[in-house]
Amino acid sequence: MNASLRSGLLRLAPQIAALAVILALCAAIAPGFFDISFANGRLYGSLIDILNRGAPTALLAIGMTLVIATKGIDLSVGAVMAICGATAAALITSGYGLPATLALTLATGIVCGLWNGALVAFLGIQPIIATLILMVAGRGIAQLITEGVILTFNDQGLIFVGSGILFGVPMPVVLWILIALAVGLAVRFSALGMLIEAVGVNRRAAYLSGVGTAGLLLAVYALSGFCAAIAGTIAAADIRGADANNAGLWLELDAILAVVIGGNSLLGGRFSIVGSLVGAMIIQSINTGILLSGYPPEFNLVIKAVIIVAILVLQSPTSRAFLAFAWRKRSSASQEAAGQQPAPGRQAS
Amino acid sequence: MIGSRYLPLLTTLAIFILAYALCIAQFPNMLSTRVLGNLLTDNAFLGIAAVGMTFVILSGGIDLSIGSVIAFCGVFLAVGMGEWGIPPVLAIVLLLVIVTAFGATMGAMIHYLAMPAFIVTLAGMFFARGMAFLLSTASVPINAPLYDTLQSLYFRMPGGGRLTFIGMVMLAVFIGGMILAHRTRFGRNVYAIGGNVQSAELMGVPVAATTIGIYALSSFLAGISGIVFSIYTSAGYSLAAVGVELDAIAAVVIGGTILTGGSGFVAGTFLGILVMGLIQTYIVFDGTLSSWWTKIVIGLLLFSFIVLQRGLVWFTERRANAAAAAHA
Amino acid sequence: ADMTVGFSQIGSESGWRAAETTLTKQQAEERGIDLKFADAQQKQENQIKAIRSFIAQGVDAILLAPVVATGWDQVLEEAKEAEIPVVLLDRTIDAPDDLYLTAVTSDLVHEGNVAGQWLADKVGDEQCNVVELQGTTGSSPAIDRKKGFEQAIADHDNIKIVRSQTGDFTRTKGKEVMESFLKAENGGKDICALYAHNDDMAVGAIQAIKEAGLKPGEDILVVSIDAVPDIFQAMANGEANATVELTPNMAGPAFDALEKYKADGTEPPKWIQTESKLYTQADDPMKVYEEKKNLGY
Amino acid sequence: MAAERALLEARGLSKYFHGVTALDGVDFDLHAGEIHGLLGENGAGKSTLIKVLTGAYRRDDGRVSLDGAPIDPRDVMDAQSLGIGTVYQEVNLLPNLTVAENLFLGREPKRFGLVDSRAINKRSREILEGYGLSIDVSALLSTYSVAVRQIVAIARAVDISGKVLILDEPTASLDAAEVDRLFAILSDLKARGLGIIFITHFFDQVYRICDRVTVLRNGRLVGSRPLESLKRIELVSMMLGRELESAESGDHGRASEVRGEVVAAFKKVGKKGRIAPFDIEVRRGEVLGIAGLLGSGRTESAELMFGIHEPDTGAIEIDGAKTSLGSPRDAIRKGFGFCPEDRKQDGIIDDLSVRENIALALQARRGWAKPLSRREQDALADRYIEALDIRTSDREKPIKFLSGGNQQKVILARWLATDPRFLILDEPTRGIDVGAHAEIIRLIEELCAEGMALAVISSELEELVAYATRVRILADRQHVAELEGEDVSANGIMRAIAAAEGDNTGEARS
Ligand SMILES: Nc1ncnc2c1ncn2[C@@H]1O[C@H](COP(=O)(O)OP(=O)(O)OP(=O)(O)O)[C@@H](O)[C@H]1O
Ligand SMILES: Nc1ncnc2c1ncn2[C@@H]1O[C@H](COP(=O)(O)OP(=O)(O)OP(=O)(O)O)[C@@H](O)[C@H]1O
Ligand SMILES: [Mg+2]
Ligand SMILES: [Mg+2]
Repeated sequence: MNASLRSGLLRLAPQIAALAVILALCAAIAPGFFDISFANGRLYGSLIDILNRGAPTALLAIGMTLVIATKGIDLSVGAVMAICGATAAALITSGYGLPATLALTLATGIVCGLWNGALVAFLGIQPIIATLILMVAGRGIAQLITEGVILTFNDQGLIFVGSGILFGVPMPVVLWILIALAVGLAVRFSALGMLIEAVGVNRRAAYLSGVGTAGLLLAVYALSGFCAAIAGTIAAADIRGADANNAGLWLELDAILAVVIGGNSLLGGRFSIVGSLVGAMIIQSINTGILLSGYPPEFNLVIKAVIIVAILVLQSPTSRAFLAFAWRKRSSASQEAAGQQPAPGRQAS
Repeated sequence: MIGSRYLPLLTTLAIFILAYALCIAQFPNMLSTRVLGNLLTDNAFLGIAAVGMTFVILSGGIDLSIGSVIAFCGVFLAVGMGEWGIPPVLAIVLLLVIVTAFGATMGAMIHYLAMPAFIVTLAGMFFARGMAFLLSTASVPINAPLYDTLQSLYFRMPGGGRLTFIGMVMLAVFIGGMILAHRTRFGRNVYAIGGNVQSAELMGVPVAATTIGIYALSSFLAGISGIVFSIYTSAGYSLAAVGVELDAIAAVVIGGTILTGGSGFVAGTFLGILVMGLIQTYIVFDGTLSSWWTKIVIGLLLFSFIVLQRGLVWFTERRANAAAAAHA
Repeated sequence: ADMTVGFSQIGSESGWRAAETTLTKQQAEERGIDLKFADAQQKQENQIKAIRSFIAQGVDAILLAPVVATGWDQVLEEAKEAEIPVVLLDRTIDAPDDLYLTAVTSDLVHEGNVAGQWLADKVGDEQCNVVELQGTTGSSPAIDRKKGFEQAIADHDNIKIVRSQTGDFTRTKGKEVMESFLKAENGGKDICALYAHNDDMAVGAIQAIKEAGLKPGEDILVVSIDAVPDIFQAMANGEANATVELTPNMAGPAFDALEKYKADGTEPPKWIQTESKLYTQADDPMKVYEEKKNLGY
Repeated sequence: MAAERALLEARGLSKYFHGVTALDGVDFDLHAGEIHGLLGENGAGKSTLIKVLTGAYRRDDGRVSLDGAPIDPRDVMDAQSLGIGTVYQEVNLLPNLTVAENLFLGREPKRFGLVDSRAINKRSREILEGYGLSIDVSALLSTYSVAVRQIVAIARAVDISGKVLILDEPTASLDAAEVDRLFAILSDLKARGLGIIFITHFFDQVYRICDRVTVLRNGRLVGSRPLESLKRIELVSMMLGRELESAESGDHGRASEVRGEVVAAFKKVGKKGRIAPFDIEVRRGEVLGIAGLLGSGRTESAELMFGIHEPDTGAIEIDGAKTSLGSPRDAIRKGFGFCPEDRKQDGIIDDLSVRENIALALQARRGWAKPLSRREQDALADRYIEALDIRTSDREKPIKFLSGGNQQKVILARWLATDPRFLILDEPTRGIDVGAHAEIIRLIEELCAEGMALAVISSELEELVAYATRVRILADRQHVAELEGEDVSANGIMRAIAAAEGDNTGEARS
């Protein structure tokens, strides 16, 4: 366990290093960036803001990681956020209680996910197109629910679930960490992780080995919908209203980016949820850093693009191999200098 | 046997004709050269960009940057010809060099750094639009005589429809694209890479050069598309053409090209463009849909279209199989 | 009059625009006009397509709420050739004015100006650091409302914009960006006023200010534009100070002009300017809220 | 011969993959006008050697020269332009292109600067006719069987090679007639002065066609010897580094054994367009051999028996009770196993480790909620790595880094781990070396003795004869005969196939 933890951390070293560098840059721009204080029963500080504001991306990234592990992609999550936010607002304002509202909202997210999953698993539609359909139509459905207006609500319960404070920590942070833990543990302590990876690498071979591929695909897309539902609820509670047009707009791209920055391959297979979460935090740190920097908004996109490219170049397989090669050269040079030992592999047999 | 290769293409054609017939039954006005002319003119920039996207998707990749590149082109031309005073032709040439180099850079990153195209071109999408913002945030009109000339170039068809210059550019790009895809070594290599990169490499396909070429081509065509778009609107605007990449992908896929690469036709993309244009025209002719129903209906039509296409392909293949069995 | 009118709307990106759509449909219905509605999903190309389709369909007139100022010459010429009058709604365009019948709009620069003027009057000679929440980068309201506001405070050396970021016209971004403003400006203690390019961002920002432990409307003055119902509620609670109205009823005057023109060829003036009325806490915000509540915002 | 300068000469070639030494200072000479066999166990480094020679991998050490001039092909294109044509081990053509496009990819004839499709099709037809293949060359390659694809790959390599032709297990999917035709062509090329490298696990073929052999073991050169003076038994021990213990024993009184109870019975099971209705009964402790020509419907039958396709006629009985098989999952739950023929597409999960690949089917059967603990998985993997002698540096190595034959063993292990009652093996020994071949045959006999029911599809008749209790004969997608007892012999099977094919002369076979 310890060894696998260590190897996991080693694998995520580039991501963690990138996050550290970006945070350091932020601190250089904004003095007091690392300060965390406790007042009015909650924690304050830019780091807390990053954790809090990054919640929707992080949540989406959890579901997206598993979808991508199956060699899929889910473009609809932003729209599903809007649908679920609208559902929650509509239900709570028309007098349903909090438990019913939450249950129905989550169910809505899951249904959206199942729809995507069914298109992929049963109709064999390519994931990008299957989910594009809901991406286009979903925002319309959300607007249908809100009738085009920002549906505001004042239910303290719903607001608390989405943006309250629990033990000094903002609810969104609590939620994404809890869900990440739950999903991460569920996937690693059951066989789901391995089966999902098998489906992602070679769906046909997995099917022939008796893996319930259709069920797994459904489950994975449903989870993605579920995560989007929570993210949508958070987004709505944050502004005490459901904004069908803008909730989660283009957030699917951020989520995919988070997954990839987290070191996961878009071709499916091996995945790391922790990696994706680090990726989500990297993206949010960039966003927050840009806001704190005070540059005019015209620069936002260019800065973001340049930083992302830099991170991706550094962690691309090629530059990794190059770095490893350079490192090995150095260490083997020092080894040879030390004792002139032949490399172990050559001597065997 | 030969039929099965063209099956998705034929299916799309059949569905388009059927759908058009249904539209005409409901709105007789839709059978006019005006509507046909509009279909070409209004979708010219999308069609040109979609040709580039076809090559990218045939090779198993994806290019999310084209919408931003189109916006960048408009702003560059407007600012270049206006503020900086570059002569129009020079500005256009310069622009095409810049965007082609931009595409080639993305291709090189995809190949040499083994990074997924989705992410490289996503960063490219941010970058190109960001550069457009840096040039100008406001929309800038273009007042070049060249533009007036190009805009006034059109054939008038009987019935008042116009076959415009940009419509013709699109048709030319499609023809060029078909030749490039099916009659050149580059085209073959694109299909080969889309089929299986490892195999292609073992068969001696120059994977690096081809990959770079594909993304350079896509950006180049996005550049042409940007020029066409600037002719279409006589302006450059950094917020223009948001999400065009998704429309282009949808058109390519509707046209029967498989997203995993290696199979499809440029001509199919043309049909895809017509289908998407038809959907939009229909919605406008109907004119009763609210904003949200518009989105839902576009989604539903996309869905039924894809399902219909899959169903037809599946059904025909099954029949072909059964026929073969009966024959044996 | 039995008239078919095509209406090319930008989209439904904000509550204000939804209200405009609703009011346009209501107005058309009241007058027995057959309205063909086309939503462009924020894309100019879709608007151009829609106009071409309207022409092909042979409508009697076209209403256009242009997403951007440039790029309309060609398609409007086609409309003119087909003898279909075009009326612009809520934004003007860069095109020769013989291409359209009239434009029913407010003056975006003027709106910013009114907001700036209000702030200048309010703070008098006191030093005042303003933070600005811009609209979507590159959109004409963002550019013009910024310009108008800056013009109004240009002569007041005591008023200074210290931070300006885009909040994309949305509540979420308004809140998030305001949070960062507060962080960057000494927990908000150095901020005297917030100017938001629309009410939605202001509403989001108000929450951020409250969550940071400050009182919006007192510790930080809040002025914004649009006059959507929710901002009146905030004003009633003392959390917002002023808003400049942008009326969603652009279609009323437009249809009036069209009907007259169709009846006897009366050319309306080229610009029918709507009022940019300033509302403050003194204007009985709750009453206005009740009035506006059901207009489809 | 020794005085003659070598056409292709390699000295001290080495190649390492993250800590694995795949080639270790290998010397290799190929002369003009010779067919040179390259032999070795699975994972010995044969494929790696030719990939290094042809620039598909960069070598880590060593020199190569062609015609005395040093060469360093950077990629396959380079090698092709030097006149080296290669068929790599896994059929590596592009199924999404037409046959003709595959043949001429990268060297299309042009007319007016454009690719001349007409010329390509015409030339392709001519080339393939030389191989006795008259097929529609403008149809996609994916519409043809593995055998046809392999011939196309060979034809392409031959057409490219001006000096050197390299074939890595080209005959794995070919039947006897096709092998004969290939050999005729090779002899022809040899006479024209080409140097040919030929990799195979079939000793008969080595002795039939090769002039000289080079043997690799564990990435090192064991030796290079002319074949005339080399006895089979010597060759085997060169490869294995030891004597082959038990040759394939011929005695297993199949008729005398008591017949076990019926595990599964397929009654009039068939599917339109795929396979005519057939009856099969499989019994405990019995191996049912399935023989037929390529494309005769063997795989299709297996797919029906494993629930991959649902039959549209007939009934299935398991332990006497009527059931249906809706999916492989269903079949596995009922104790079936199926080791597919196309290991690359249907078998390996290439990014996953050897351990996970072995545990997969068992895990899938237990369901996701009952995971095998890491310890159990490790034990399982170690057991089969040991039992099947899978050559891998450790059980965590991704399976894609294993040699072809070793991948095959891992897939076999996956199914053995589920301890099935009825196991279907489709070409289980394809691409497997002599040593492992003998082991797999022994394994099949053992499983059978333990009471498992097996159905084995194989194109190697001797092998079928060695373990099959009964042999089912297929032709033209029909089950035409069954041999039992005395009749089970290579000759008997061949006669039965010939008779059946004679009956069905109507269909031209590609
Ligand atoms: N890309 C790779 N990465 C890591 N190890 C590899 C790679 N390719 C081959 N190997 C290792 O190199 C060794 C030699 O493999 P190779 O494929 O050359 O064997 P082979 O002799 O062709 O075997 P077979 O008869 O099974 O095809 C094997 O141990 C294999 O695991
Ligand atoms: N004439 C043909 N045209 C197209 N495909 C064919 C033809 N003949 C055979 N095939 C292919 O071969 C298969 C026929 O049967 P099957 O695969 O069961 O044969 P098999 O006896 O197992 O031979 P193999 O050893 O090649 O697998 C079909 O799936 C089909 O793809
Ligand atoms: Mg090999
Ligand atoms: Mg077979």
